[in-house]
Amino acid sequence: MTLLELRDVAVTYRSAAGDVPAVRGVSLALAEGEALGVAGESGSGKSTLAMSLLRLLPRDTLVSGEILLDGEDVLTMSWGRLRAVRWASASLVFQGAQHALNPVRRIGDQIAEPLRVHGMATGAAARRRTAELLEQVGLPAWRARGYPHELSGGQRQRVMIAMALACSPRLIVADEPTTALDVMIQAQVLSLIRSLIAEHGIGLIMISHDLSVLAATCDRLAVMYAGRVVESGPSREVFRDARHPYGRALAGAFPAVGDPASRMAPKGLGGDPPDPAHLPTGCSFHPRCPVSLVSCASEPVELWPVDRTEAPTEAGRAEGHTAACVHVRVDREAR
Amino acid sequence: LPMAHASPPQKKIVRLGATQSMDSMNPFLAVRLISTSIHRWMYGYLTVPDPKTLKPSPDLAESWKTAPDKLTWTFTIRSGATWSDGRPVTAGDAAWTFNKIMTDDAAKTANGPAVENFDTVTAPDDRTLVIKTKKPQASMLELPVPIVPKHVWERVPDIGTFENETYPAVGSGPYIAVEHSKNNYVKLRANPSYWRGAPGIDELHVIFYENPEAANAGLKKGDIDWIGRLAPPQFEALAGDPNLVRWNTQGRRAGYLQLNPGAATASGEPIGDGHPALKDVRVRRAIHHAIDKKTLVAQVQNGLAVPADGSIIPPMYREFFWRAEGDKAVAFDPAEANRILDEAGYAKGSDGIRTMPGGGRKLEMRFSIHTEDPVEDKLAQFLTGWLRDIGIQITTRRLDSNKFTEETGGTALYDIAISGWSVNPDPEEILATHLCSRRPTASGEGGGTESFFCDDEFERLYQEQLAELDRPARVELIKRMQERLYTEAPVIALYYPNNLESYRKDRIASITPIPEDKGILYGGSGYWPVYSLRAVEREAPAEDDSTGVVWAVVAVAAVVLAGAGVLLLTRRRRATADDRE
Amino acid sequence: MSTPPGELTKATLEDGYGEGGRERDGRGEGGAWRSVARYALVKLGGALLGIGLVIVATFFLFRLIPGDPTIAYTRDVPVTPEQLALLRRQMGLDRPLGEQFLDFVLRTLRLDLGTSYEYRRPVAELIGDRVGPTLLLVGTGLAVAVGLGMWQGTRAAWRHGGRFDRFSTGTALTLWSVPTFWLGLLLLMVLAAGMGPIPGLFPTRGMEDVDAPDGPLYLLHVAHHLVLPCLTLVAVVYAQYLLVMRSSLLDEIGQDYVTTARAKGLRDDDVRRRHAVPNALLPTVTLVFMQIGFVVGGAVSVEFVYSWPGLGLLFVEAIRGPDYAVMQGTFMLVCVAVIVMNTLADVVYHVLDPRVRSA
Amino acid sequence: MTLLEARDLRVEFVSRGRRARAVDGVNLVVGEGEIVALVGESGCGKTTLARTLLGLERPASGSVLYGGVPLAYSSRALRAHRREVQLVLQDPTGSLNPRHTVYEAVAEGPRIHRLPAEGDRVASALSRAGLRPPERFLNRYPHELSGGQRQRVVIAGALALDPRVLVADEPVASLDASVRGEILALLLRLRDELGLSALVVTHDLGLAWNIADRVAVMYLGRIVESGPVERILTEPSHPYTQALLSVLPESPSPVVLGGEPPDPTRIPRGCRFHPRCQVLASGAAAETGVDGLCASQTLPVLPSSAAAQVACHHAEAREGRARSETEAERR
Amino acid sequence: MSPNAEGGGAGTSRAIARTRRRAALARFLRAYGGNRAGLCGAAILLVAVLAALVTPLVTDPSGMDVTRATGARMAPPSADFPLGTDESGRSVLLMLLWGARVSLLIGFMSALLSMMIGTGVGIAAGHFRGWASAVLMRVTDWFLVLPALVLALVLAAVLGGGASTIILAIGVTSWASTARLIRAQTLAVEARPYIERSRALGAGHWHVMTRHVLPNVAPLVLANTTLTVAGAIVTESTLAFLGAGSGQVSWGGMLRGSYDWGAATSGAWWYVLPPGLCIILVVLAFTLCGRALETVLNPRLRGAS
Ligand SMILES: Nc1ncnc2c1ncn2[C@@H]1O[C@H](COP(=O)(O)OP(=O)(O)OP(=O)(O)O)[C@@H](O)[C@H]1O
Ligand SMILES: Nc1ncnc2c1ncn2[C@@H]1O[C@H](COP(=O)(O)OP(=O)(O)OP(=O)(O)O)[C@@H](O)[C@H]1O
Ligand SMILES: [Mg+2]
Ligand SMILES: [Mg+2]
Repeated sequence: MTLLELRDVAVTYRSAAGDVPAVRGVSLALAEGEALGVAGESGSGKSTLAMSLLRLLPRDTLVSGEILLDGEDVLTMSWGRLRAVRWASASLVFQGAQHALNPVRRIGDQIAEPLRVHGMATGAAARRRTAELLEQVGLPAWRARGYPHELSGGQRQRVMIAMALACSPRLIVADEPTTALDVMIQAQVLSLIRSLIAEHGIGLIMISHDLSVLAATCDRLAVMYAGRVVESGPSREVFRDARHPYGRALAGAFPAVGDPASRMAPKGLGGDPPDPAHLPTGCSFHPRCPVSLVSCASEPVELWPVDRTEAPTEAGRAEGHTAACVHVRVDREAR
Repeated sequence: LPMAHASPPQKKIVRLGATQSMDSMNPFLAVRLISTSIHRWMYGYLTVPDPKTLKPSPDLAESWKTAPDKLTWTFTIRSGATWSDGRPVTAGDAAWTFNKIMTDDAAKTANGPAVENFDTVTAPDDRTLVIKTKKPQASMLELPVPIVPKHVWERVPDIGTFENETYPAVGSGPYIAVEHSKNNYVKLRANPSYWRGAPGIDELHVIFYENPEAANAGLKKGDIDWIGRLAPPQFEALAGDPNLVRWNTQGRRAGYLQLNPGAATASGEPIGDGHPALKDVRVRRAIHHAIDKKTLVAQVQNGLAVPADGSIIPPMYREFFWRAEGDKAVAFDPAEANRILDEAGYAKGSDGIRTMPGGGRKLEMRFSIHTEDPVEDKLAQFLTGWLRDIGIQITTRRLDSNKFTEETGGTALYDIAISGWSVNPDPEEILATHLCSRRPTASGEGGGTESFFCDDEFERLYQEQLAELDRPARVELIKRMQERLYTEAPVIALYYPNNLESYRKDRIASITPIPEDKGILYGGSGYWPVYSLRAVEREAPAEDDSTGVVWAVVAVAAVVLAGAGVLLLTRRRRATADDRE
Repeated sequence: MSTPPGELTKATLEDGYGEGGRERDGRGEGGAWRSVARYALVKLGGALLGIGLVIVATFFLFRLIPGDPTIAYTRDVPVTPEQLALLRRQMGLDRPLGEQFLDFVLRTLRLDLGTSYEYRRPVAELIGDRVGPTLLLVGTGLAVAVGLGMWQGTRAAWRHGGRFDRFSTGTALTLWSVPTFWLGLLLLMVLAAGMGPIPGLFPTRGMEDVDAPDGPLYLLHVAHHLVLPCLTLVAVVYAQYLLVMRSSLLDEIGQDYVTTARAKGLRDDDVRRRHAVPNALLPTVTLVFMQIGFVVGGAVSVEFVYSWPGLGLLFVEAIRGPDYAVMQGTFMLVCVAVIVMNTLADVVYHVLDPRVRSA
Repeated sequence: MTLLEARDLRVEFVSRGRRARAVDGVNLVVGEGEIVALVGESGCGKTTLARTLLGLERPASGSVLYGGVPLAYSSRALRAHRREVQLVLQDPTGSLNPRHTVYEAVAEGPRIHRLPAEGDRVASALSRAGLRPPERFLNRYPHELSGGQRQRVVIAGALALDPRVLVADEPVASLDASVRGEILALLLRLRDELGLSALVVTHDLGLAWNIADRVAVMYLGRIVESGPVERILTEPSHPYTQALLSVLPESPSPVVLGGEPPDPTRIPRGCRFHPRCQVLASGAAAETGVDGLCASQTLPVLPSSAAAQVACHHAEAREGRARSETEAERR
Repeated sequence: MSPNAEGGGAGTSRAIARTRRRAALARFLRAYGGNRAGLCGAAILLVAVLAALVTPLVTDPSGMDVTRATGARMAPPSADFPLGTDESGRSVLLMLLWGARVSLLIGFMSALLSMMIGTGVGIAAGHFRGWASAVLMRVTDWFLVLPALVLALVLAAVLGGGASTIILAIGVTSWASTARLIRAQTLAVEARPYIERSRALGAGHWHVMTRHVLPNVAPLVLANTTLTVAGAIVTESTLAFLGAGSGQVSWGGMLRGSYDWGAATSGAWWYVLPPGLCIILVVLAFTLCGRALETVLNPRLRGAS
């Protein structure tokens, strides 16, 4: 059953320098208990997308399309309903846990706060639940009395996860939950997330710029470039056999240690990331694309199924592997 | 409001505004005019100036006589005078008071000099006071010493730290101090057992204002009934109010400039750094010619003064006043001033500034005034303009009063300085400030010279008048001294400021000045004006205190209402906040 | 440890490592309180140093005045050179400067601030008389200004750029630009003296009148007198608090934890009250206290205009005198009071903010 | 030939009243034309070591040698040293003064050292760093450049002084994955074209695999294992290296070490890794009989040798046993 | 334009610096132009400064000379005296114009002094470590909390009257907050990796302070100085009112004059209101400019609003 469905979501920031189209028509779907990874370089609109899910963007931002959470459109909900949905149905884990926790309030209070707000537990019950949550993420219950600054980065990130779990939401959105963390701590947090997802059957959207991390955690991957999804599909497939040149470059940036092919041969992608306010025409990746065609500068692209057998279903919601590159279409048509 | 308006006789209250506050309630320590005035009203003195003639008249001393050696004075203390606690006033009280000042250094603070010359003070019996002096003392009948009750004050362990703040204070004057809120007010009540009979009002409140503008506003509004000692602008600002009487009479004061005539110490060593040109009497006279005293009066004193056509004794003292007449009078005449200076060889340079004869130092002089005195500031502006016209460049130096006193009286670091003096009925002291002997010692101390003047002729006249017992002859001598000062010009009298006061006629029915003819109300010597005060009878109860309270209640209510409104507003907002973010 | 000074930018490290990024070991509150105590001691040391500095500065500042204190002291009173010499000896002016300084310090520590030239009374006593009214004025003024400023600042920041923001910030800035004494005089002229159709609603002077009522009515009486001085003071100083609170809250609004709070489904008001404001408040407190000096400055003008019998008035009188002993005493007292207040505020802030409490 | 060498280097800080031994006995050499990777988890002292090599930090003991000559800490000697050894920092955005143009950023070094022909130097440094043609970039501001370009400008700034050694502290950690390869390729090319040696500090083992000749694994201020990349990253001997490798995303059986990053103010007795050692915990160490040693006997500082070496009781014991076994077999 | 890199060092760098400066200025002006309050403030200031500069050219200083005053005393506004006259019959308008010179001069000079002390101390305290910085900060904190007005009054009283005394008194008492701010900014700048890079390139203290720290704090200094001028003008008027004036005709001095000569009680509003309004207007203008500069130049604030 579909837990979350995005239909042609577009987000445009209003700024003094002009409009910034940060997300430009993203369609995605997430089934219950599924883990979706969203990858992409800095500025490609990943966080914007995550924030739009709960309508947390600045007031004057333009959001269009549909964001269906359990079939209900988040964008048209009343504020009251939205507040009820927030955290109870979907919760967020931010990138910088040191800033996402209120520094002057006790950890326990912060974890219990959504419980109180949503009327799920108060008083002793809330305290019990807090202790339980802390233990779930591997922290001793007495930490509830502490303050965020008394914790290390990894511990704080775990507090954030505990907080996200508080109302037993069906969807958790984790925006770069491990980026600021050390290798070893990163491994700890990732394994925690993995086990929690598996145990509770929660839907997960995980955002990262590290494709290898996503590949190891998520069932499916979506690669974003300049506000669009340019490739999506089962994670193994996208990671090992990306069809979009950008996806390929991203995957190639993480060498497998021990693989002689990558020894003394770092792979990378030339050129500059695009400025969202001044995007190239046609396929917005074409100026950096090693295999671009002349037509790429003008012809629009859309997500085409990579699997030749599969019919070109509605873009993005295909179960299979799709990529927004003319070569994919050309290959298909060549068959 | 629970303000019981008892109908029986309304208290007669007069409220006096003062732009000074009490420095001390202890008469041994207090020096401010306000304090000495209030003490005048609280305590009896041996003598008091007569309200008509200003000559000494009996107060606590009924009568007195001097021994032929002029060293022994015997006063007879009034019988029937009592302290406000009922005990009789005795010669012992007076003797104790004087002896205290003579023997206790702390008690000398206010009136030490008055008893400096005393040898012994004794009270052979309750009515007889005998004072023996070391040298003859003419001012014996003007001792500014309040007599305090021995039975109260002998219990005071340390006069220097005693505040005298127990009320009602025990005194023998027309009023009894019953309350003092520091820096706010002093409340005085009529003394029913005063030997002359109780004053005509019930209470006299003295209310302190720091801000003269506020005091004026208070008078207009009726917060106070009377202000003594107004500055000319304040006096002017009160014009046009039908409820006010503006009291404008001749004053005791003369305002003058002192010109450094080549300062020297008492022993004749030159000191200071006065401009050499000022040693030349011609330059001093030229400066005198350059000053337009009429304009000065109009501009600086708002016309509320008399231009000085004489010297340092104001015309209020008709007997001693000397007026320059005929060709002796120095008129405002810049051309004449320029002529004198040209003739004397002070040539004008290209910049219009003169130099000393034969070149050299320019006539650039300092004008020393007090900081924070708008009148002197303005005066300096005028002087600068006029003297520039005769080729003398003036820069103004503002000095705090310590430095001013030091530099113009001790170390002589001045060229021209502002000065002024209130003159007592007997002008001897004011003339003495121009004697050679008043010049400081080599270390710049002592003295009390007003000009560093040292003139044989003046000196001779002074000695003569000391010995002259014939009054008209003495008056003549004193006039000649003034003439000498006028022509030699170590000081140039500018104007004689008027005494400016105002009171509400809807509150004060009558008040007798001192002297009775066109005299002073507040600040004159003696207690006559406040003793003679009569308040307007009012039928309506004094509403003032309760109106204040009413307004306060209104203010508080308004604040509470506003608070409630704000609270309500936030409530309302909260209700609608559901659809906002 | 043994890095040569200046050879590295420790600031980098301080910033990188100071921000509580590392694991903390003291888990009990005991450690935290010990740290508070240590901090308080350090601050106390700082305050003592500051007070010491005030004393030293006062001594030299007032010794710098050319002129002889004895002459100042005996102004208006004719004295003989012998008396002056005696006085000089009494005042200790004939001794070496170091000895005089030591004596000054000792006397100051005994709260012996000398004798007023003008009042002939111990300065400490004079000050004692004046402290109450000033505390009343400054205290009330500060409370109102802080309350009003913070409330408006919060509103303004929460909807920054909005009408309320523009209006209140504009008003506050304009009032801040008004010279205190001028505003005081205008208010006095209009609201106390009465002008045209406006009656004089408030007293023209002081803290109380003769025959002030007793009991609770006395409070009303004083409050009535307090309205205008307080209004003047508040009008001029509250802008500071508004601006500080506003910018402090603006800083917080952009923080992730505020977004988190919103994501949790909190109402807008709760996000502000429970999350943003408490964080913004803490740094504001320090700034609020730092501004006390400013308020005291304002109080000097206000007291002068309204003849409010407080320290400021005493100070202005002393300057006009000049009564150096009083000037010196008042100056020292005000400085010391401000330093003490600031230190207290620092320590309180330290106790309140868990971030710094255990750092 | 060795260019830059750390000899028994120790660096200490006082932090919160305690002595933190950030670098606690390190021997390390960077040879001519060699790229050495220094890896380890956060807080193990990598950056401190790098800074000390540039003379930005003064060692508590031991010395930094350049060309065999110990570094003196006079400002003249330091400045001379910093012409030869250059630093590239992790955050290219922060490393550039936002108010300086590219030209000024690159010309800063030559200006400080008063080198002639500044303009030419800048241009050639930029083109060597891959910003071609240089004129296009000269008067741009950092904010007008992409992250990769910024890092190239930083590298160009170092190159403008013609250094012999580049010390790069996490040079690609803050760059987008797609750009990362380009910068690494640049480092490799500089080595090939200019013979530039490099010490690359990183926590990313993939990076070491990508470009380094040798790798040194650091733990709590010490190098615990070092040697050629192929050897160390494929057959790690130290349990810590093994754990680091095992948590790479693709690895089949991650060994997630418990606990938090180690604290240099509290260095454990014995082997400094033993409280977190998975080998000790699993009982494998007990099998080799070194479990007692692990907790008590301090390991010697590894010498600066190019060959593979490890500081671990268990590894030594196993190796020893293996050796004795082979010896026994041979016998 | 694309300067030729091969064309030799000095010329190129100068050319680059020029274009860079021009571009930065244009960017700054554009950003500042977007700030309405700031523009308003700048306009008022422009008028005030122009008036102050032009006054001696178009009016005669003898109008300030009481002996040459032509008007009646405290005359209400008329054709000859658009803002009436003062107690000596001088034109209030003329006094306002001449007073602007003194008020602005004292404001600027004392702000300049304050800024120089503050910047120097701030940068030094931020750049150097150890006891020197600690001592500097203690002294700064001390000056920061002390009631500046009280201290300035004492200084003015002790040092005696005169414009330079007032400038000194205000300057010496108002630098502390600048120093605090500059120190914080210096610390922030010094924490930036480019300082580390600069050191690694061999830079010494002087280079770091002048090439990196100073240009980075300069905008803040500018904004802060603007605010300090505002404070200084108010302080000057307060000092003048409380009796520590410079003795020249300034706005504060005029207010004192109107008070001394009872203008308010005698209803001479034309003498009481204009100087006060001028002070408010100019102080507000400086404040608005300062705040606008701060928003435009300080990225942290830019992000917030
Ligand atoms: N409030 C805003 N106003 C204007 N533009 C914005 C705003 N927030 C983000 N942007 C722009 O929108 C684009 C997408 O930003 P977003 O934060 O979603 O990227 P991201 O993929 O999460 O990047 P990163 O990996 O760096 O977190 C960027 O170009 C950014 O500059
Ligand atoms: N200036 C300093 N003062 C106090 N402690 C310091 C200082 N610099 C570094 N340290 C400590 O030294 C240890 C090593 O720090 P270093 O920065 O070298 O680690 P790192 O390996 O570079 O870590 P990362 O991967 O997080 O950059 C840390 O524990 C740190 O707390
Ligand atoms: Mg993001
Ligand atoms: Mg590091």
